[in-house]
Amino acid sequence: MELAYTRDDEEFRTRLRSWLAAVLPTLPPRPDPLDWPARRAYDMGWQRRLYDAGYAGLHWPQAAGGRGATPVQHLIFLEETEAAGAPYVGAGFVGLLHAGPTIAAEGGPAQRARWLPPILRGEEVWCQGFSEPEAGSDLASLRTRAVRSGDSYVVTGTKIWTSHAEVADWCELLVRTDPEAPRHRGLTWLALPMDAPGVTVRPLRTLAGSQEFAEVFLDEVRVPVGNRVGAENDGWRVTMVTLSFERGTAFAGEVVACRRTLRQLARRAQRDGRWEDPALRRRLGRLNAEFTALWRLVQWNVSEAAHALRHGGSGVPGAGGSVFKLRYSHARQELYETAAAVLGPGSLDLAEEWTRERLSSLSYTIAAGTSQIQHNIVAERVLGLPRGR
Amino acid sequence: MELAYTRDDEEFRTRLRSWLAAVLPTLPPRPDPLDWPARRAYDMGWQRRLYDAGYAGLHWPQAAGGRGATPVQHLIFLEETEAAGAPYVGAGFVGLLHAGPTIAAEGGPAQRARWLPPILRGEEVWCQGFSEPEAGSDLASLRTRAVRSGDSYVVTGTKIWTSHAEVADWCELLVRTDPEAPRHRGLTWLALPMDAPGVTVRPLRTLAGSQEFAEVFLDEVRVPVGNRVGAENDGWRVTMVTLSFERGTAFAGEVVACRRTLRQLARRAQRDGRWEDPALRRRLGRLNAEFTALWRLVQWNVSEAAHALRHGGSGVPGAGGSVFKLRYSHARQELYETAAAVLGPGSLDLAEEWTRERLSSLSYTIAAGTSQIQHNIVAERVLGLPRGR
Amino acid sequence: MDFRLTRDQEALRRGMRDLLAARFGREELRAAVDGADGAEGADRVAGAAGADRAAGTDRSNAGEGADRAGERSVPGGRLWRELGAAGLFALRAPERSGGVGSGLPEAVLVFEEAGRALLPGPLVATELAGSTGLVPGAAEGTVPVTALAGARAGDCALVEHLASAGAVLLLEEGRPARVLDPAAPAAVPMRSADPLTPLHRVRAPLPGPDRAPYRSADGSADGAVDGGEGAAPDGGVLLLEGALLAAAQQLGSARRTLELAVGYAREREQFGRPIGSFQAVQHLCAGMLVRSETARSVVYAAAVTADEAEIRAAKLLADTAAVDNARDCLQVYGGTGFTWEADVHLHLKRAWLRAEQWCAAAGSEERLASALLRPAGR
Amino acid sequence: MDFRLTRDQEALRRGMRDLLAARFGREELRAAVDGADGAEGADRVAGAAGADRAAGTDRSNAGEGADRAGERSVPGGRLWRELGAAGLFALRAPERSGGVGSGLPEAVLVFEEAGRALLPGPLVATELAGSTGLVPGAAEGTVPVTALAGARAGDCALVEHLASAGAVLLLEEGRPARVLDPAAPAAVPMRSADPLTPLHRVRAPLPGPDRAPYRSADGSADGAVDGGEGAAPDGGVLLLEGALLAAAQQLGSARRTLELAVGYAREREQFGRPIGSFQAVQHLCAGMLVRSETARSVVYAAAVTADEAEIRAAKLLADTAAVDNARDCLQVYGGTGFTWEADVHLHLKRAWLRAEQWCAAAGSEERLASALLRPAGR
Repeated sequence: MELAYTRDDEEFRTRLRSWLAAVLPTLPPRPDPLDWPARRAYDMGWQRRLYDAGYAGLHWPQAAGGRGATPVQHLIFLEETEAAGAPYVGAGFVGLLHAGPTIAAEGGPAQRARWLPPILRGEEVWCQGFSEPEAGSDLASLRTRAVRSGDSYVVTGTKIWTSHAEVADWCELLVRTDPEAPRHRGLTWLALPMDAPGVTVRPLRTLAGSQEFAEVFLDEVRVPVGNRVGAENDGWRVTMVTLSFERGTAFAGEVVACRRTLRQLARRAQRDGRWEDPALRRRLGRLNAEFTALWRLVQWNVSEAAHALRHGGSGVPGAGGSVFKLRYSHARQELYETAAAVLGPGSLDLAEEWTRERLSSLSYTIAAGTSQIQHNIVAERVLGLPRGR
Repeated sequence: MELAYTRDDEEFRTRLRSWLAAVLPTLPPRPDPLDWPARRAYDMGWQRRLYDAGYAGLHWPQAAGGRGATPVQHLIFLEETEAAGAPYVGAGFVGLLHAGPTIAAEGGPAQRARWLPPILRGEEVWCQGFSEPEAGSDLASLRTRAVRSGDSYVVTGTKIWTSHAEVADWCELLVRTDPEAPRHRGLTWLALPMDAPGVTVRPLRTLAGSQEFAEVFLDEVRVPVGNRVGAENDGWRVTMVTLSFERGTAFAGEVVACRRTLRQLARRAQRDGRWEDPALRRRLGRLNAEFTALWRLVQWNVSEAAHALRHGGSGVPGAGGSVFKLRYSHARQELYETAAAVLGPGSLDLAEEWTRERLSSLSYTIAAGTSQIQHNIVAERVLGLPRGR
Repeated sequence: MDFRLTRDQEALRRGMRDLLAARFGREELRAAVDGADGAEGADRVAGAAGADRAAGTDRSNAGEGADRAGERSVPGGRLWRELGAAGLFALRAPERSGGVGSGLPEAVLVFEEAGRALLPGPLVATELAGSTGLVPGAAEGTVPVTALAGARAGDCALVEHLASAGAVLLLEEGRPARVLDPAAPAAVPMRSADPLTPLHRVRAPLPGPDRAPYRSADGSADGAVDGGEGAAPDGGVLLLEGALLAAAQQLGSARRTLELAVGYAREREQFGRPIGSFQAVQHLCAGMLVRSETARSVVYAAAVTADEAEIRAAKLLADTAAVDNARDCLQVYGGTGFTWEADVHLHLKRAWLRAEQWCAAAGSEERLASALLRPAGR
Repeated sequence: MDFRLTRDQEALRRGMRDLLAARFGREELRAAVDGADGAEGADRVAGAAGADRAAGTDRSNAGEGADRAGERSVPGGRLWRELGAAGLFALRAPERSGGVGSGLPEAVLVFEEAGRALLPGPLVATELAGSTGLVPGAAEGTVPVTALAGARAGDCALVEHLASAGAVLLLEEGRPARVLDPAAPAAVPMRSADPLTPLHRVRAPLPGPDRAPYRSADGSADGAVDGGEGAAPDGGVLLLEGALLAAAQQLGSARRTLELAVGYAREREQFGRPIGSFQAVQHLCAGMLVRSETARSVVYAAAVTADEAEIRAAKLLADTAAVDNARDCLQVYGGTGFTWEADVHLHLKRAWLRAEQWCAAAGSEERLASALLRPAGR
């Protein structure tokens, strides 16, 4: 049980903090959230600065062009960038956190050379084409078909919940290549160029009113066979390898942000006279305990991941992440419910960021595996309870 | 939507109230809760007074010796007796509310003549032998065997959660007569004389420290074939007919009692200075809303039952009762959790009735169908969702 | 005692459901949302570099999009006049005053249907004004009426549909109801979370008689009140009646989201079978039914007894049922429910809003706690 | 940063688990319960007409049954001396004073095991007294020490195991810790809900120096304190350390009830399959793991940082985890769990008790709220 950081890690933190202090004031103003091209430019500009300063692909293996940093350094990076108010990974998310690592782990040399450097340098944006209208919790039931035709696959289907589709260069796509095979078999991983004929992107409006996501319609889109990563019909394994390439750092930055948000909420309650309500105060106090614990849980998971990596593993299994995600999703929703209690009638005002975030927080028990599915995962994979039928 | 009572019903209430006012002061002191014979005598004495005053078997059909009262009058009876602090049904519970109605509905003339009058007159006590250690939520999996031997069944097995077994004359017993048949088939309903050789009663201590229940061990106990109600292997149907002989009045008296208890709790909070805590006050206020609603839900269910009876039905289906039971179980537990919050350290003191009732309340989400099972019933039988697998 | 609905009540409810299905079905609902949304959307992109931005929308008018678009359902518009003709706003007015002469139970049934259909507009205040005769034209649905209800000094009160209202009821406990000119309150527009309910906020102290009320309801200004019967009704009484009608709407919403969830759970397949066959989903749905049935029993009872504590209990339970059922419906729908196109969010947002209106939880909980200390009647 | 346990810590934990398994396994636990229960049971039937009633038990002594029966585990008895020899009560005392010289993290691991095993006795106060050297004999386990911790004027404070204690720690924030004679507090026995923890209640104002304290810890009375280092430790500091050790016990209990529930869910069959294959049961168990893992992370962190806010957070989350896990374990066990013979209720009752001891929720929530208003460090 050592929470103090090593001298190396502290030096890493100090260098990073100095660099952030120097670079953040030089950034251009944040773009309007509805201006996709401006957002892409902003996010890629930030990625380029990270690249130039040696922070790009921090947690990627060095063989893939990354820095091979430990999970602890990755955590420090997330903590410090969040605390300093640095830009989020934004449009670089899928490339840096999923498609890139997938290609690094499963791609051939040419594929790695083609796709990885532009991700690290902030030159190409990736999006993710996994979910479908009929395949949400049950990803293995996806229906988008890919039929081999000469040197190409011809792909037809619909993908949903795709972020940054409007400005992406590439889409990591999971398609069904063998409709006869059992559900998890017969899937294949393809890199789809978003400018291919037959690709249509339609913004998808959420209940929060935002258009963070899109639907991607694929109408006989030709994808070269050379864009396939892994073997044909082996896409499920290829994808899952990377989905569990998770080192306890998921949502780490968000927890740091939530703790700051909670302090702001307390001050808001004080300003509005709501601090006089002991029930509300105690609710805020309990949230303080909750997010204190969540931060420690992140550190615990990172420590476990670091240990596993040192011993040849790939990081925490996804199931450990499920425990964290279940608790964090609930805590985040409770944070914004408490904010609504502080605001009272003001909680109906979309001009309040609290209100918009309350709406967004509703997705946390649904997206990336509903809380129901996460409970199943924990029960069966961590606790070893017999499989449900 | 008529909540006012008819003139007939009001007259019934007035007569009952006068009678209660006259008879209650003449009752002997309540017996010690651990003295079973005294409790039996007390409860049977009360039943005899009800019988003499014309209130015995209020809701039983007249053909069975009952009064054939409407569900509304039954509700008035429960409300008034509870409000007046009259004794509970106690040792008469199984006879009056389950075994008796079963015999009335499914028994032959001789059986009815033998068993029903002593129940109504407070002369014989019945207990229930359904649950088994291995058959809780899944009653149909019960294992107690009955083998036909001449004019008798020879019964061997263990029953659990039997109330008043120590002082019962009879036990309504569900046994397996055909081990080859599917789970719900092959069961038979028998009336077991509790003084038969081979019957052993062992008190079962609950976590509340009380010994309200017992285990009943049956070692080759001979039960005459004439004690069988319904056909051999038809016991599941016989039992279920009566289990759903429920007219929305289950727990009605308890809801009246909880409302009184809640007022006592508020006064206790005031006495102890806990009323100054607004969080606690609001919790009490919400419980007031909750039990107000539960009383109205009872009235709603009784109205539905009365309507169904007038149109030839037998009362509310068990599923409507599940909705009530789910809500009530939770509300009762919340009532005693709130009491613990009022008492603070005093909540650890068993000298406080609140503490003992808090422990007892823990059974409400388990006994007579866990809340998990009740949710299933509501989902599948009321909402018509597809059966789980 | 027969708590069930009478035949007439069943018929009334059925009539209102049919009317709303015909005149404000899902298509009209979504048209109203899109209309409101167009205006609001234009506001949202103001300042953005998006190619399709609509310029020049005055932010202070943004909330009124719901009134400008979705023509049929605009308060005071065609649908409102039809609803007025059907008696929605004068159910409880005496027949001699052109009303229906029904009671609170009938009003509750009708408002439950309105909540179920997500009917927009200041329905509760207009019914109060129409049934009491406080505002001419309210009963007919031609003059929408909104309310400033139960705000205390220092409070920040919500007023809905202020821009389309012809009058504002000012309801304070222990004082006669008053009718204000919509221009009277110093109101600041909000960007309403509910796309169909434009909102303003008013900070108490509220406008007094010196601030040119539209008309004071005690008869001291122009116009006779309530068929000339003199004294204006007590603000506290109307406040409670309003809370009950709002509770009825919450109940309708809660029952509707239950229907939606059950329907979706039956149809939607994952892992090769309907999600409604999974215990986790079954239990969510069962919990929703428990909430709505419990809320229903106390809402209906409060309509019969008109007892203050019971009305407050009804509002508390109906608020919880509406909000929590919408939340659970969203969870059953999963990603589909998170889209703008699904109706779930409309129920959730309206439920959140109504929970803040017409007696919010904390105050009612305090009252219901105090009631426990009073000697119990039988 | 490497949050995981070191090899030494793992070994320490394993050693304590093995020791407790050998010396206080399930048989000893139930023997202790039955012993306590015999005395308490005799009290319970006093006044009853039962044939087998035991007469003449003084009610005021009833709570001490746990001490009289179940000989091995009596505070100060054989097991206690063995635990003392193993260092349980002097883990944090300097080696020169005969202690182990470990830190809070090691104490937390050991107390987690104690909570897991439901080890009875005033463990926390005895450890505080042993590790600070405030009470001779505490470190060796021969003099059990209980505590009057954090009670404010007007409060009604619980004191556990008063009859078997050789000293009482009086811990108040902002004042030096004091050691009282067990006879000093005007204590009233309670019928403890936890069969293994006899309780008294003491109403503040607490006994002052004029009421013949056993010994004042500031050295003003007889006996040297803390190896002669002079000033007694601050009561507030010991209070927090006590809260952390209690949190560790809660954590051990929460993890144990999870194990019990999972084990039962795997074995118990209903409807032809293990109940653990039903989603409803799976989700209960998964929720229990989420609680105990989250509590664990903050309890261990608080042991490292010894930060007040973090200790209070740890106690809050561990209390909730212990109580809610015991409740859910009971629900998984169903009727079986409702019996006296199952251990579930022992965990639940102990968890309820510990939640009231060593910083209860309301006060900590208030402190943690106030902490939000202070400028955040990095």
